[in-house]
Amino acid sequence: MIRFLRHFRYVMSENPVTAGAFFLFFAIVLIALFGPALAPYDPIATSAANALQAPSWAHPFGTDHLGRDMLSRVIVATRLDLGIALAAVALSFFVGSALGCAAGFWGGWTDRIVGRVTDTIMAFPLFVLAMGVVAALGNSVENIIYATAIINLPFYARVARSETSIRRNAGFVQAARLCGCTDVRILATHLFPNILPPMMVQVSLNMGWAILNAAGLSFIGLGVRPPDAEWGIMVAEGATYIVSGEWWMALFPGLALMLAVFCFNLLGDGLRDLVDPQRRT
Amino acid sequence: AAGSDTLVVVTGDGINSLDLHRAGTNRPSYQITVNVYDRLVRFGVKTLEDGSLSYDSTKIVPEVAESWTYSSDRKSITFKLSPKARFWDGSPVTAEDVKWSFDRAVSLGGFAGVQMKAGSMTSPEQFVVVDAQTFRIDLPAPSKLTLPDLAVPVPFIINAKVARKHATKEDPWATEYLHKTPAGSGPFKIARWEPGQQFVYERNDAWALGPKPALRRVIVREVPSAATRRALIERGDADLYMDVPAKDSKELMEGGKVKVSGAPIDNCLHVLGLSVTHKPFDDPRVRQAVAYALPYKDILSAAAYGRGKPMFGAGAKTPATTEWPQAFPYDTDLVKARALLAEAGLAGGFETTLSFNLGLADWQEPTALLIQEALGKIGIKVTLDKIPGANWRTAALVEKRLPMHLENFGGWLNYPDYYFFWAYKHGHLFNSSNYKNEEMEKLVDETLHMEVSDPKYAPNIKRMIAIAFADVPRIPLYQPYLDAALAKNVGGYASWYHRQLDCSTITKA
Amino acid sequence: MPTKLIQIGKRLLQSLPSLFGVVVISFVLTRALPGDPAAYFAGAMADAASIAQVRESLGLDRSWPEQFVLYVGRLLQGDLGMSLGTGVPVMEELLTRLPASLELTFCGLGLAIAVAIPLGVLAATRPGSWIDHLCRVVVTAGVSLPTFFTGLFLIYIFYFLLGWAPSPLGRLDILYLSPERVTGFFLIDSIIAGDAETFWASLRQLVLPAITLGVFAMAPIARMTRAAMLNALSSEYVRSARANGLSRSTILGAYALRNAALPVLTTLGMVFSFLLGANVLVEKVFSWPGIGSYAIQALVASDYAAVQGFVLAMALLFVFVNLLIDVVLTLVDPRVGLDA
Amino acid sequence: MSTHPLLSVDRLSVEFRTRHGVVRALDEVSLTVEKGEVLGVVGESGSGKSVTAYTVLGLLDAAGTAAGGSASFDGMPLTGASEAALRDLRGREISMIFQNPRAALNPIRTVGRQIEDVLVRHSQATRLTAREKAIEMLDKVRIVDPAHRYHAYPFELSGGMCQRVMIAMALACNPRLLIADEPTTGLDVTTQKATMDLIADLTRERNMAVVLITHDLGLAAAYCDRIAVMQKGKVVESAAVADLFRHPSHPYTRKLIAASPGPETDLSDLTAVPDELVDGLVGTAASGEAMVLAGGSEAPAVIAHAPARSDTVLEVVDLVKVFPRRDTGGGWPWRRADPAESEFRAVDGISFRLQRGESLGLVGESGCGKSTTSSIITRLLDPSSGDVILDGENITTHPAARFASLPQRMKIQMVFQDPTDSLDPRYSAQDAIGEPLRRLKGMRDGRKIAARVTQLADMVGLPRELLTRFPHQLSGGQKARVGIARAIAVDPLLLVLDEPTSALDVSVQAVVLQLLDRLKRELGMSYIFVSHDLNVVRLLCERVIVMNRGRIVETGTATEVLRNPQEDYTRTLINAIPHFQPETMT
Ligand SMILES: Nc1ncnc2c1ncn2[C@@H]1O[C@H](COP(=O)(O)OP(=O)(O)OP(=O)(O)O)[C@@H](O)[C@H]1O
Ligand SMILES: Nc1ncnc2c1ncn2[C@@H]1O[C@H](COP(=O)(O)OP(=O)(O)OP(=O)(O)O)[C@@H](O)[C@H]1O
Ligand SMILES: [Mg+2]
Ligand SMILES: [Mg+2]
Repeated sequence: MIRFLRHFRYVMSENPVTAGAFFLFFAIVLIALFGPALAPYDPIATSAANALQAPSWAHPFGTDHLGRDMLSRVIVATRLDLGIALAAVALSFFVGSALGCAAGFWGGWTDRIVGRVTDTIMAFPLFVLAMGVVAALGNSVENIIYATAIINLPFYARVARSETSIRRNAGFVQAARLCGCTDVRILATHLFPNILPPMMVQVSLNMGWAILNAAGLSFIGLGVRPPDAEWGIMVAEGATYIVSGEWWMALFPGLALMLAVFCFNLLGDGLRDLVDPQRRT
Repeated sequence: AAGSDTLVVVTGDGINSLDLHRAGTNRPSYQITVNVYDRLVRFGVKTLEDGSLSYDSTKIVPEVAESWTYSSDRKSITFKLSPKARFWDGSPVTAEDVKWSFDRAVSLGGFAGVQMKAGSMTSPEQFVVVDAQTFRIDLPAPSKLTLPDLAVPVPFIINAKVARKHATKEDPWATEYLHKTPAGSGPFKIARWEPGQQFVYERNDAWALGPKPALRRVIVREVPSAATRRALIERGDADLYMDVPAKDSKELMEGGKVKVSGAPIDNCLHVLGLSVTHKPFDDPRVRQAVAYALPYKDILSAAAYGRGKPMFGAGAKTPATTEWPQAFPYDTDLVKARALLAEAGLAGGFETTLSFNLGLADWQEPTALLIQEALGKIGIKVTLDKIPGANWRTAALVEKRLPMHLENFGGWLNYPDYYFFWAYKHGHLFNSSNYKNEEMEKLVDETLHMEVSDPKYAPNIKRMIAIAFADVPRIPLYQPYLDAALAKNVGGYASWYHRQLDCSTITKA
Repeated sequence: MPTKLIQIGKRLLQSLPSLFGVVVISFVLTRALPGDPAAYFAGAMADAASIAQVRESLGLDRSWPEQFVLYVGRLLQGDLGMSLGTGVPVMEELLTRLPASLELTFCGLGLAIAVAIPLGVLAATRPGSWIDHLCRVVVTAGVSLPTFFTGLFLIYIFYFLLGWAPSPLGRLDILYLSPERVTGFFLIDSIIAGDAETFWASLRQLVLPAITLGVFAMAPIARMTRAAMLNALSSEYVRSARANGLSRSTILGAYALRNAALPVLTTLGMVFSFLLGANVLVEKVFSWPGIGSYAIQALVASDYAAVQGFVLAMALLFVFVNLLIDVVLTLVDPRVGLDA
Repeated sequence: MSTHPLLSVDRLSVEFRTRHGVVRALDEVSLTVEKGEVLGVVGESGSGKSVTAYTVLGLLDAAGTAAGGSASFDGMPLTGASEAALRDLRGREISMIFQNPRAALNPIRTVGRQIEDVLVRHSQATRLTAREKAIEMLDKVRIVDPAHRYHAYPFELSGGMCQRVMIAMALACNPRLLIADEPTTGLDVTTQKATMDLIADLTRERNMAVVLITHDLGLAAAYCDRIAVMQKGKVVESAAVADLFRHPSHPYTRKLIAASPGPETDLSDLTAVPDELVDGLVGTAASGEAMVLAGGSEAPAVIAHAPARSDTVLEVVDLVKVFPRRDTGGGWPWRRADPAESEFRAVDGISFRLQRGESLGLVGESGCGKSTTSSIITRLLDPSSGDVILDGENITTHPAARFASLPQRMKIQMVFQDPTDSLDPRYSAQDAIGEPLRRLKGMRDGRKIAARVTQLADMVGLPRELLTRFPHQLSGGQKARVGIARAIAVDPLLLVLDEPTSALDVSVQAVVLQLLDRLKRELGMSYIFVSHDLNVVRLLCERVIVMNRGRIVETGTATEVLRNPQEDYTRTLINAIPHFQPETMT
């Protein structure tokens, strides 16, 4: 553990941008955990008298068209957005990498079938596929997660497949066979941990992408249900108010969204360095 | 933007056909019929108190028909066609054309058939060519609705000679041809149509059934984003923008860069529907409780931005006039609401789902949110459900399976009984609450075709309204406005019950 | 060369299963959409009978397998069906809209390439320096912005506040007539027509949406360029080129960049299809009459034929672009064969 | 004639900035190279040979800086010279060739163009005449059909040909000094010799000075005039070849010489002090003192399995492995290609027997099917036909995919060629050694496993404190030991060793060989030892099989085959191994 912390400090000190991203990440996680306690107002309490107030001391991010406090909504939305991104990425990560590993390891028909399935998904215009899935299944948080997971799946499958097939004849795999490991065990205990570093980069990129995707769905009107606060919806709602001068409604959730995605995207390299044993000493 | 005889219009939804009778033609496409074709008669135009123009539901004026006469039993109407009415190819509009067009309207089915039926016109036998210039409609029973129903966009007159040329065995009504190529006599022609982008009207200089339109070209451009539409009109890149969201129209009005012209839409209400077949809304007390709990004022200010006529807070429990729509005797009163709920045995509240149409989210979403919050105060826990436009019609109107929902029906024909016919009669499309009341059924059937002058008319209408007050399957929120934003130099805009643009009266300085 | 053609043919054959998969999935997906197109298109006042009538006329009263066989049959004859939403055959619609989307995507991609590749090279030649970090932050910020948000803000600032940009009304301002259609690309068509004014007008319309897309596409390209360049620069052949005293420009260009081009090209393929997807939102914001905005409308209206046609067109495009990239790869890299 | 030497390196120190602070890679290195002289630089891995070469050419990483001293070429200072000046020098005056020739060539530029680039850069030719000159150079390095090969890409050439192209490139501008950094490692033994001969011929012809960097003493002895020995960033000794071998003055040199096996060497002649043992044994042996490792110094431990010479452990009958050839035919399913053309017989009818306790060497040049054979024997690969009978049971009846979970798995284990590659980077040494115990022996008790792992570590001489380390934290020799400990953990009957030492330094190789020998005697295992180096094989094996193109060409006792090869193929194989015989040196 101490070694890990030291390693962590090293990775951070080596790259200031990564350090910043990690700092931001922890801040986001904290906000997600304690959001409701931090929010100064009830995020869904409307107040017609307070509608569309510009940012002020009382409402630093202003209020929306129903008089809800934007700061509170932006804070509270963190949990939902992070949740969607994490769940979607976790789902596609596990399913995708399991498929990809199997395809890369056994090759042959497994590979061909997995390859065709991922090709088929990839050949879809991904965002439209997500729209279709949500439209077909109904717009609930779970369905947004499924849709996002489905369109992310091929990326994991591909990375996992290529990383596995590079290693499937590696000495340590042969050695594991000699040690009496079955194929499945080799996949689970030897190959999978070793393909984690390149997958980690994918994970962090996809986290950001998942949030953007959910936001895009909201923009089309297929997002999370109101009155739940979600950055994408808030931007989409706020978007219609930009022209009339109520810029804060779109700007602040947009900034929060951007900051989170930005942070996830930057996290990738750092994460890889953290989990890569070659870099550890 | 452009020269003084060219008008640039921006709109959110594009047209998908130039033929209203065709199955699948969307609502924005009705404006093609309005501008490109003529009808036998049309509604007149009146000036409202604020100076803006509106159609006049009480005045029916000649268009292709120069004059008309009722038979003594009032079961047939005979129209004398104007010799000035000429199709674009120069041929005169004959009774033959009118009959072919009306036959088509009742034969193709779908929306056109339904609308014709409202005027008691259901089969081709009813349409009789007396001579080239004389046309007669026979009715099964006298109806006050027939003549107004001839003024709506549906019974438009097609150049039958041209259309027949393009009819085939499979397609006897030339739907394929007319879908893309109008053949009419109206004040405008379609110069080009790029689906999903724009279409352009061009003036028919030979039109002689009214004052010659001031505009030579009207370019209607599709702009999906409301914010962009607003920006365009504010920046002066567009001349006219119809169906402005309430907030924008309020602000545009205050901004002063453009004119906003609007009027409450006749016979139209934004309502909260409570399905009487879903527990606990089968209990009228629960419905009344909801009606007492709604935050009417907040909805009016935060969802309608003041662009709505209040429909709450009437003093008496029974209507004093036959005016429709009129204020209901409910107001925000949580004490009464709780009492009523307790009376219904639901003091602890209950859970339900409030559905709304994604396509109308601009007013429905804030309204839904306000309702959700307000009902929470009397213990009703509401989950919101956005339903995509394509699904809305099925869920709300066809299957009528939404326990609580936002709805906005407006009757084209401005009679209260016409509204009740569609929205309160059991099994009818807009009766999304599945409301059923024997007395109401009888009253509507009796009154629907009755002349307004009939002595029984007023009492019947009042009774209907009184039932609606008491039973509240539909809780009116407000009567919406139809607002249009106009560049300062644009005049002559009139708002219409069909909510489409009529270009013929518009002028540009 | 004929062997190459055969290989290309084989590649195309290989993509048939996934195309078929796309056809099946898009069919099932559209049927799974909740809306009832018959009810939707029967119109405002339709009753049950007229809905049934519409359903029959649309062929929706048949069973799914039956509908599917009919659909595939028509597909094989090149008939994509009729869009209910716009009332125009899907094929015709796609043919007019695809060039609009492609023109936009190419411009966005071109812009992204023009910025991202030099940035990536710059970062790779100075790894760990502040320039490197700055590049990383800038391109990542770009990809972190939701496209619709970027688009709206650009419109707000450059059109609404400053008035520098033309009105965001699609491909051409109302004042201009679209040039005579040759390729469907306004920029090219206007040049062919020799109409400089229209060319400038359509270029002006393109600027904001292309920037919106380009900003979004920069990150993966710059990232890959940097990684590939770093890889190439630390490779043995660059070291031996240096040991042989080759000049810096030769090493950077002919040795490192050419080799780095391979992974970058592959990434470009991905980015391209990705952008076609992102187009959906940008087109909506800029009223761009492309296939993306078409898809949104069709999906919301449960317009089966249009959704299916759109998806199929995109899938074909995807296959084609990847094939093209593979072919280019074989031209750049002699080691790559076309066999997948 | 100038007074100064062609290249002189004077007390050069180089430092690298790393995450652990500054590392001194070169510590006051001094070298000189005279005109026309061939200087060999030898030393173990990491001793600073390459860094010296890079510093001279100014090719150091950004992380490295010359911390002191100087280098000059023909009187012209190299350290501190401007990049532009160095660029002019490189390739024209001094050029360099590298270890991995294929990687050192731009993969997507034709080799001809790459030679041209150098010629044009140094104004030896214009683009018009360059082509002719490039072809001429290709011809000079004895590439057949140079005009045609001019258009070839590196991947279309064999490793040896790539190295020739590299040489052509390096010599294109007639430099006065050639630095060759392990130019033949990674090449086949036979190709290695041809390449070295070519370099020797060409440089002699042009009277070029050469710095030959290698870790192979034999190679240095065969081709150099003078040798500098490096250790840990220092030049410890520098002398003419004959002097060095006859009277090595530095203990490290002695150690190196002792560790290099020759045709006459005996296993006990190989003496070595592995560094980690010096540390591990708390300096019991002075670092300079050679120490004989091997339990042999004491009485041999009780032999577990008494070798009953008569019974057969393994019988291989007519083993064939056919691989589909990838690059033939259009691949059209209906165009059945000629099987001879579409198939590749990697192993083509191999049969042999192995007695209990015996060890068998499998020798042959790269690609002759050694690894394929051993993979089939260890049941990692299914043969196309033929049987492997282990301990009386035909184990080919079980498909390879399922063999892992059978009890027979324990009887046959393997040590791999590349110790780095064969250890899971995410498993500590302990986990790696413990894995077969867990999986094959079914041991669950963590303490028991730990006890056995410690025992095994002791057995292979792996310091216990290294057990918690991960592969990248271990040296090559230590990794090899982990691999061996893992292989013997389940007491196999037969151990297959696939070139277990080819990735190791000579000194480490000696230690490992001795360790293997001791284990064999202690545990009574049988070995199949795969190698391309007959000298090494001879040390450990009684019997040898020489393979060529998937077939056995010669078999016999090891000494017999080495002394008196019957086949030409065997003879070339033996001749190609560079070795020195101090006795025969003049
Ligand atoms: N870029 C670098 N950063 C840090 N240390 C380095 C770097 N390059 C070399 N070194 C260190 O310099 C020392 C000498 O390395 P060098 O490559 O010269 O060894 P070598 O004698 O050529 O070994 P080999 O036989 O394995 O090629 C090593 O200990 C190595 O760790
Ligand atoms: N999976 C495979 N598919 C096709 N050909 C293969 C495969 N594995 C090995 N070969 C071929 O079989 C031949 C023998 O390979 P093998 O690895 O046994 O050689 P080797 O004698 O061990 O060589 P080295 O000394 O280089 O390790 C080689 O030509 C190789 O290219
Ligand atoms: Mg080296
Ligand atoms: Mg081998």
